[in-house]
Amino acid sequence: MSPVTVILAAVLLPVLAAGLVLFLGRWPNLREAVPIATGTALFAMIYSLMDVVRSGEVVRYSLIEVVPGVDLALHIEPLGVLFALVASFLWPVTTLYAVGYMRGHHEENQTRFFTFFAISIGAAMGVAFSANLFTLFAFYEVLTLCTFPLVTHHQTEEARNAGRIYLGILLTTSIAFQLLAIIWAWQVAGTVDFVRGGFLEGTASPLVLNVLLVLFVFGVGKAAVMPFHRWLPAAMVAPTPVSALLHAVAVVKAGVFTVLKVAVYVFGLDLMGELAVTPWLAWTAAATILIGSLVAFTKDNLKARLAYSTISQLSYIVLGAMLANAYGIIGGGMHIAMHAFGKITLFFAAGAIMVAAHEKKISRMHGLGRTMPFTFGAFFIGSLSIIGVPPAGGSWSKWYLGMGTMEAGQVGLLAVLMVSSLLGLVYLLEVPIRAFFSPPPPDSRRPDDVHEAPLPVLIAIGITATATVALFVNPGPFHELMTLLVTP
Amino acid sequence: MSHDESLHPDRMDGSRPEGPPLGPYAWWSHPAAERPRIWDDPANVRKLLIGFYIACAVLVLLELVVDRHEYHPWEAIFGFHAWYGFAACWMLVVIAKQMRRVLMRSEDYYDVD
Amino acid sequence: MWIDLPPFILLFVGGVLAAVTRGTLRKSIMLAVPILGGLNLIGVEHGARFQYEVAGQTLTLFRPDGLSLLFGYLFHLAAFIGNLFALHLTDEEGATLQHSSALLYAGSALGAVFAGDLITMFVFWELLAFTSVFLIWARGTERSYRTGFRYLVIHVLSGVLLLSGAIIRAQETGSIEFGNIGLDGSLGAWLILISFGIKAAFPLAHNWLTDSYPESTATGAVFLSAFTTKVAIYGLARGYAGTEMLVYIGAVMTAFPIFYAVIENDLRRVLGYSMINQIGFMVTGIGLGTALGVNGAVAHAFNDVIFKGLLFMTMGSVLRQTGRINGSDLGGLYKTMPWTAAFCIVGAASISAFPLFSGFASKSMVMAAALEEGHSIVWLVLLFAAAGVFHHAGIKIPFFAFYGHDSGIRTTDPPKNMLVAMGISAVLCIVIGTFPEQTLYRILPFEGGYHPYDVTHVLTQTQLLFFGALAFVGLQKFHIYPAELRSINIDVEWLYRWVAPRIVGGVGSLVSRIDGAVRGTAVSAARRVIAVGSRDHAGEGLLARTWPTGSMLLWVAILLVGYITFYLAR
Amino acid sequence: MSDHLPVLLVVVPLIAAPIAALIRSVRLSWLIACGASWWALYAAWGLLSRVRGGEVISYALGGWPAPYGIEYRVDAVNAWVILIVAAIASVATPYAYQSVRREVESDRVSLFYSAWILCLTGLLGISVTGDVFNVFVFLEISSLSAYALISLGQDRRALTSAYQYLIMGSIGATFIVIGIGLMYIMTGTLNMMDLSERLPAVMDTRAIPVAFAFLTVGFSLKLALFPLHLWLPNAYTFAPSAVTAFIAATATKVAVYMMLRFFFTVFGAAFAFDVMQVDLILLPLALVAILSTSLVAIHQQNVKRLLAYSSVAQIGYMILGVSLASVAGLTAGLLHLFNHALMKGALFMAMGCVMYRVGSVRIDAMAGLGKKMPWTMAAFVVGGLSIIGVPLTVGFISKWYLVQAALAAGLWWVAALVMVGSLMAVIYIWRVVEVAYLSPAPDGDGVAEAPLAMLIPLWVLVAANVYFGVNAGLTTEVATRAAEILMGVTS
Repeated sequence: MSPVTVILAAVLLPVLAAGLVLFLGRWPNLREAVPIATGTALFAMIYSLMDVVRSGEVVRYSLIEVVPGVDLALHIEPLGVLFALVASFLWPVTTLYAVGYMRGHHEENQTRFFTFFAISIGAAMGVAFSANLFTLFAFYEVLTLCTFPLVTHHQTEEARNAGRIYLGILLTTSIAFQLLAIIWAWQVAGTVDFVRGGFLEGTASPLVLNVLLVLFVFGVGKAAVMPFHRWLPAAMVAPTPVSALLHAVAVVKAGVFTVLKVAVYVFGLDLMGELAVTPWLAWTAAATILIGSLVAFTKDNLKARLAYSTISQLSYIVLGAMLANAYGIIGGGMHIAMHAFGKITLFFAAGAIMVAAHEKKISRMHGLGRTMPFTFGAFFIGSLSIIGVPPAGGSWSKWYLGMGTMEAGQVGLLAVLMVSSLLGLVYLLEVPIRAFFSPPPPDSRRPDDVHEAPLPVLIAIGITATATVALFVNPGPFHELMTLLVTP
Repeated sequence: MSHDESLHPDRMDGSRPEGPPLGPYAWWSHPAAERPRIWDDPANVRKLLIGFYIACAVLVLLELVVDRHEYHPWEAIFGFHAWYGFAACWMLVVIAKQMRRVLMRSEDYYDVD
Repeated sequence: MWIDLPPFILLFVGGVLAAVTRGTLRKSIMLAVPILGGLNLIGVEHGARFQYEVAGQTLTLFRPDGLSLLFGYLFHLAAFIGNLFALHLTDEEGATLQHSSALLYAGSALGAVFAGDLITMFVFWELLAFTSVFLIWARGTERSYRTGFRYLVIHVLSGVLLLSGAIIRAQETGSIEFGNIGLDGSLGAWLILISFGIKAAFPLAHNWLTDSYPESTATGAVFLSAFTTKVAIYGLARGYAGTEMLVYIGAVMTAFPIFYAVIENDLRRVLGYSMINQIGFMVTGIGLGTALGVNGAVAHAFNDVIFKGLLFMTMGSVLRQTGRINGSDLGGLYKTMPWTAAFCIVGAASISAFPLFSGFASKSMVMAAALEEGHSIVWLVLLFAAAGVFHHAGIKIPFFAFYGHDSGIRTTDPPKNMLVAMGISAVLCIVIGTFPEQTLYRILPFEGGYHPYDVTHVLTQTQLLFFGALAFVGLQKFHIYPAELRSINIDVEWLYRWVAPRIVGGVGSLVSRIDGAVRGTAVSAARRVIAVGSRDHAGEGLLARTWPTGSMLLWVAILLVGYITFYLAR
Repeated sequence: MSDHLPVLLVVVPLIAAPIAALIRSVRLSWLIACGASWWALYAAWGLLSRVRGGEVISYALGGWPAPYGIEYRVDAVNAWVILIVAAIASVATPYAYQSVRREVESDRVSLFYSAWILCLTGLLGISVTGDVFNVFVFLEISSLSAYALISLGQDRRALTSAYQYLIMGSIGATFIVIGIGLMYIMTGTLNMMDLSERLPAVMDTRAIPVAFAFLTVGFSLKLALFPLHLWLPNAYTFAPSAVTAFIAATATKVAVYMMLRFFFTVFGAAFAFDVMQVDLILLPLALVAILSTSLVAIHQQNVKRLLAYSSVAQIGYMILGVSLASVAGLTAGLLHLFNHALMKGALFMAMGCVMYRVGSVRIDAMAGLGKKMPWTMAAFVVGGLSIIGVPLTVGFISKWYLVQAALAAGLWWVAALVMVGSLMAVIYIWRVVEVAYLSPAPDGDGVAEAPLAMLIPLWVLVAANVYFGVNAGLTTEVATRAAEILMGVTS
């Protein structure tokens, strides 16, 4: 299969799968087999792109010229392949999980759910492979919109408010800042095509370029840099597989991916390093890292805690981009994958607890570990990755991010990374350890029939938890891709 | 672990010293129900102590007999290690006892929020 | 050596197997794994190998040499004794968790001492914390939960400092090799030293040890005492031998904990303080940096694992058999736990460095090295500490637990496996103490003979200890000796267990109040803006209402006049 | 025949109108209306393909040459506007059939179509003619028929709204005719090209600036520039749904065209912007229009009224582009002329479907429609996204050019305000979407999907929204060409 076919298929297959899901709505087993099969095939196809990336061959495919000089186009480059690999691997796994979760939880409108789920993946693929800012922005917005029905799945008043915040922040930032920045970039540079090393250098005054960088960073609301993070905890009203999708796979990763892509392909690391605003943005990300962790401490609702943890972790990647050096980019890019596997494990576990024991609050999970050892064990492993300690993949991205901070001469930022690890340690590990070693709350009248979640849920958790550890032993293609990205 | 049910404190007498509950393998004794052990007899303790005092004296006096290397000038002082050891331990305890005034807290000091 | 593999692999495999097997099979695994691993190390070829390319880094997983091999043997031995001691555990006591984490913990320690680079070191450094903490949590009490978390936070802090240091060194030197580092003024070297220092329980960073070991399970404390601090000693010996600062740090470490030990009630915590004191001797030896000093340090580390393990085993037995561990609650146990009492005395004699017991053979090396290097004051401090440790670990522990006032508690000696484990340790203490040159000295990393048994040495040491004991007798007789009281003593941990929570609480509530006020202001400001906007734009507002035609016309006229005026007035 | 296209464009509908009125059959008069609008589309396309390359068609009506007779003059600018009008008409007319049957009393339907065709004729005539007085004549034709169409609305208030529109529209027309008169007095000609040649000689007189002022106010009234938009919301709200869709998508566009034609062709950009500095008035008013009326739209409860206010805001975008007085700005304005017609047409048609089934277009009446009328509401969502300016829709293309033009002029704050306007659009569109999809539907009201005859035209427009959003090559090319002609730049 030619590389162009693969990237076209990457975008179209999920959408076709969505159509098929809609069509097969009446036969749940068949309906859910579609995304799993498609996702697996997709992953295999995208993996085959590794060779293209290794060869350094330039593959660009223009679908259509939208306005003169701006086309809807896809291309293949390492960062995009990394993101696509992560998303296409986790899509079938999440679907498998969702099968167990949605049925176990007796959710309604499952067909609609799986349909939009598949479309979201298609949009994420579009983001991953987009060849210019316009295409990226288009898929970015499509992703925002087609996750909206997922966030508001329950159609309650709460869901409606959450949907408002979700859409409000994501659209506001993307239109008011990101789009403005994109058009501005086009205005000064006459192009929006991604070029390794960037295309903005020397096109405008430093002031304008500084402003542009700020607009880009805050315009990518999906990266949840404070103060534009509120959508993320709000979106927690969604069913847990959606939270997993939003926080680990598609949405947030599309955000930080965009930030990295802008750093490498729009500004270029050299220019980034020269701009006065870059360190300030790095510190903004650092502040987000710390504040996010601190807020996570105060949350008793497990999903809310995970949401703030995500906010904090995303800024690792933004920070990596703002370090403006190769290590930072490698670390940031690898963290896309590492955080994805770790955090999705955590969300899977949180959902499993909801399905099996109907508990959302951490303080009410004490003692549950004995009945759900597998789930909480996986939670423990996922936590290790987020904290960034062995034997979990998060260690590698932390290593490279740390190298990046030192390359940038910012010991303070290194300290922030380390402090954040310690904070993560406490607020994440509290959950499984309390579950294993503390007695159940005195007033809890847990039914005796609480046991582990349905099998598909457990399989999914097992896959991601194993992957988290495997990525420590061998971070595999992710490190290779990022190295290819920064090696000229 | 076998333990004699008849000696269980709840059946022997109601009094027990303060403290946390005993572990599963322990019980309380009724002194009258046991045969006396070696250190229950104060005479034995006294014998031990006397032997100990003699040993101490012998150890110091040995210095007169034995040719001892001196690695440090202070070691030239007669019985240096003996009195240093004695003074060190005495001082240690006296100072530590005074430290209690500042450092001692109730057992649940950290548990109270 | 039959199979050339990094030693941690076998123990990790054992740890996993221990988690999935039960009964006799598991017991066999628990005993066989350390034995096989230890035997496999015999005759191992020196030199770095098992280099593993990952994420652009070359990791060296196995680097046996004189220094690391000594620790390698030691850790296998400790794992064997510890496993034997814990072999009786039942599932209700969390056998699976404890067995599994014990083997993984031992494996991590082996991984760390055989690590050839800083990243591998970091990996096992963190694993040490994450595998061992379960031995604390397995106690299952609220207190052990909290203690375990403090333990974990401090050790992960140590880990991230090591990582930061490694990152900085990698940036500065371009290499992640772990060799002699030394304090060269670079931030990286300092961070790594602090990291090691935390794990080695340097003063001010020592409290995790006395906080957590007493809260671990009866059998878990044996493992805890064996590995973590010894890996740190290994790290210091490898990276910072001859760093003069360590001489003084070590001296302080020997001296200050004994004051605490005297007034401490929890006997396992007393052991914790005495452990810091013993580590002090090792740190001093490493700081001296001479062959004798470093040999003495690692030899003492070797012995400490055995005799401190023995003491923790005896106290663990007491805890298991009586459910109590406070000096104020115990006494007179020699009557029903004679074997345990005897083993305890052997351990006490060893830690006190009585001639013919193991401590004597190693502690005197460090003290001799201090004198050789002309550190008179340090030598006096060490001498003081040597007397002091006898006072609390050598006398206080056995006296208050097994003799002294009869508490009335009756029990029995612990199960056979525990007795055998203690017996093996006791025998080792005596054998090494009696024949050091035939046993321990052979595996020391550096050349240079040392002969502990000369008349002067034996005599002076015996004098020191006997007169220390005399002081104890005198203090008891005159009722000066402080009674064991049901109490705790505040230490450095007061800062993070009492002061910090209150500061955080205060700052937190202040921040949340400010946050609330800012948010409130922002929301009400936004409301006001919306209200102002809505006044004219909503419902029948100025700009939203349906205007009468006449008013519209008026507007048109005004606009027209405006335009014309504007145009003509240009 | 193609030589006579300019006149046939107008004459065919002009003849069709009375026929439609005379045939008292609903179906036949509708068919005639369809035929007329499709003919117009055919002719418009023919004209556009001829002038795309830069050619200018000059057609002397009745054979009288230019300065004496009436000249129909077609270049890229008006061919573009003609295409917009014709295209919308040819979609809206088929749509009207069902909608009108429901909303207009049956004995008036053939009159309705007659007025419909007349209105179309007027709009086409304004666009095609090169004679300023002829502009006024066609303006009156279109306006009067529009008043009639609006007054046919079901609601009682339709009549008062139409009346108000009539007063205001007439004033606007009057002002325009005053302006034209003044120019005629000063130059003695009514032909646009002649005027543009003769006006410079008399620029310094007081009469010309006064004429310019009258024209400015007149056009502003007709195109509903803030604050002269007050007639518009009610007219759009209470008119029959099909009328709203048609007029909203065309009438104001043609008014914008008139303004462009007078400012740029007749007076010349130099006079209008450098001498008269009309941009100093237009730019602030455009910005206020965008922000203020969007805010009003946010507060509306009636969705048609909401969309009406949104239209005023969107006109602000067009005028903003014009006021930049650059090729880029004009391109943006002209693009939005077309794009806004597509999106607002689609949105009003969707509301027509709702009106047809539910009988109300208040927001609370939308509850649960996402499920009951999935195609209609999906169309509304796409149209709404287009208004917001989401990529892959035409709204995005407009915004892209407009912001770029503002940035090129160094007006970054204007660019930012344009974005703010988009965000306000998010709010008012999403209020509707939220209710339609997230509120539970009232039980058992038997609301079903709109008839296919309405859905197909609606979805044609929706498809156009997406098609021209993804492939904007044609639209940008023509808009740029038109802008260049207006600015007098030759490429």
